[in-house]
Amino acid sequence: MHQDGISNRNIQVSVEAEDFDVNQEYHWLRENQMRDGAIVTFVGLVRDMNAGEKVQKLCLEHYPAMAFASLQSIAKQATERWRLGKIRVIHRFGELDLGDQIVFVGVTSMHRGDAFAAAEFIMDFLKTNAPFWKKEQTAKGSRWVDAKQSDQDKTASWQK
Amino acid sequence: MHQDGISNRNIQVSVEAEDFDVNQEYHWLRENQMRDGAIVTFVGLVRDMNAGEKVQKLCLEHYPAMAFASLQSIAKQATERWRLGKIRVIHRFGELDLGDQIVFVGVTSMHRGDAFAAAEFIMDFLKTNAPFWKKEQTAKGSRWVDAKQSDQDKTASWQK
Amino acid sequence: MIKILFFAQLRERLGVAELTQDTLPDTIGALRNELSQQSGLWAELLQKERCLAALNQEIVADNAKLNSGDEVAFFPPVTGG
Amino acid sequence: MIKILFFAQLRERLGVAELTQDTLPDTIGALRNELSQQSGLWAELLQKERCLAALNQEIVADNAKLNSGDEVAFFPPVTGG
Repeated sequence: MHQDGISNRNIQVSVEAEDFDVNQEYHWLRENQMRDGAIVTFVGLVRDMNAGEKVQKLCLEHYPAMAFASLQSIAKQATERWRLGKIRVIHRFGELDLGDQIVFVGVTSMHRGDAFAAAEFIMDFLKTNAPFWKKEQTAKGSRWVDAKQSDQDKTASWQK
Repeated sequence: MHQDGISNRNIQVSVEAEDFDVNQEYHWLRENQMRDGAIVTFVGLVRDMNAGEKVQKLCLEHYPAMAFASLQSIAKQATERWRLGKIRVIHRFGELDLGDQIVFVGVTSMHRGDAFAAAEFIMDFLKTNAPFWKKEQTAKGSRWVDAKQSDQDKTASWQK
Repeated sequence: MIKILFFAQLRERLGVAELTQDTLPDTIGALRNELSQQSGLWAELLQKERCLAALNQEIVADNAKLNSGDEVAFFPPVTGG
Repeated sequence: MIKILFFAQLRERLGVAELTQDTLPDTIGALRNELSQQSGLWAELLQKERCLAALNQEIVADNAKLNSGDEVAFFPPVTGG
């Protein structure tokens, strides 16, 4: 476990309906720092197929008071495990179309292994702990997406 | 081992002196595909410190005929291990300043775990197999960067 | 007094997003049991196996103690990201 | 005839980037030994432990066979990325 002196200014979390601009986020991760040579980003998009059905639209419900705190807490946990520079997490809510951006995670570090691990850790915990729920619209009507056991397993694997 | 039908058009490799635009690369990864919900990117930058010395400039020598083939081969190996959509690899050569972008790896997949693993795999193999050599300029003069045992170990760990 | 929130399938199928109650069960588990007595539907949807609980915006186990003024939320396993 | 390329420290310290030779050693290892006989510096820099070899743009072991027209390259462990 690594206890890092990462300042709150360097952990930025947003929960918003608006779309985000990956370019702008990448520039924030890169600017005003010369120490971190590694930047890893993850973007999640609305896929056209899920559980064998063609998806037309997605509606993301969330628990506003908890969503922000939950993402912030996951980012902080990452800083306790790895030496990181900056962390950016964005999660959208509301109505989303096919191909739309849902989630952004960006991490900087001196070491690429730490940046990769931290970004994946944040995504894995977000998947099982952040209070968001997807409702898909398909030709057969709308349905709530089922949580996946594989996501639970991934989160559990970090706790070994 | 997964044998994927990824087309050559979906693996793009460049070895170039010019800087790259992360935004443009991200758009290429995202466009004309609705299947892959996960996009992972890695960017490597020139760091200000290495081996305890302040770096002023970097010169990247490469073996032109081999560099492209080597990156292409590493990308192909990734498609044999994971089901991927698109892969983009860019490596620069020549004179670079502090904070400049050196390398870009971008991968799309239906599954975030595959995208993370493939991007890290490509970086790890690039670090030990692609024919590039860094020469750093510091206040004490210029020096060739030493290869790291930790990089060898990372590549070896994928072969287990 | 405690505030109780419901999300996603729970909110839709129970037809309630939020309620407040004056009685104060000892724990999250006791509250879960109390609510489950309202009907078969409530009992089914609030089953521990398929319904997480958060206390003051943090996921907790059923033995978490309740205090007046707490915000409790019940929801299905999350599916964001 | 084979073409032999040198990169990075090897190129700088040997003072040669490229040479061609008409004789054709059996293997990369045999070529390495042959070149090492030129001087103590060559012997030192071409040591297998610190000098990789590529045959036609692919990293190979010392037992790789040479054919006329091949491009061989010697270089230190790579440090890109």
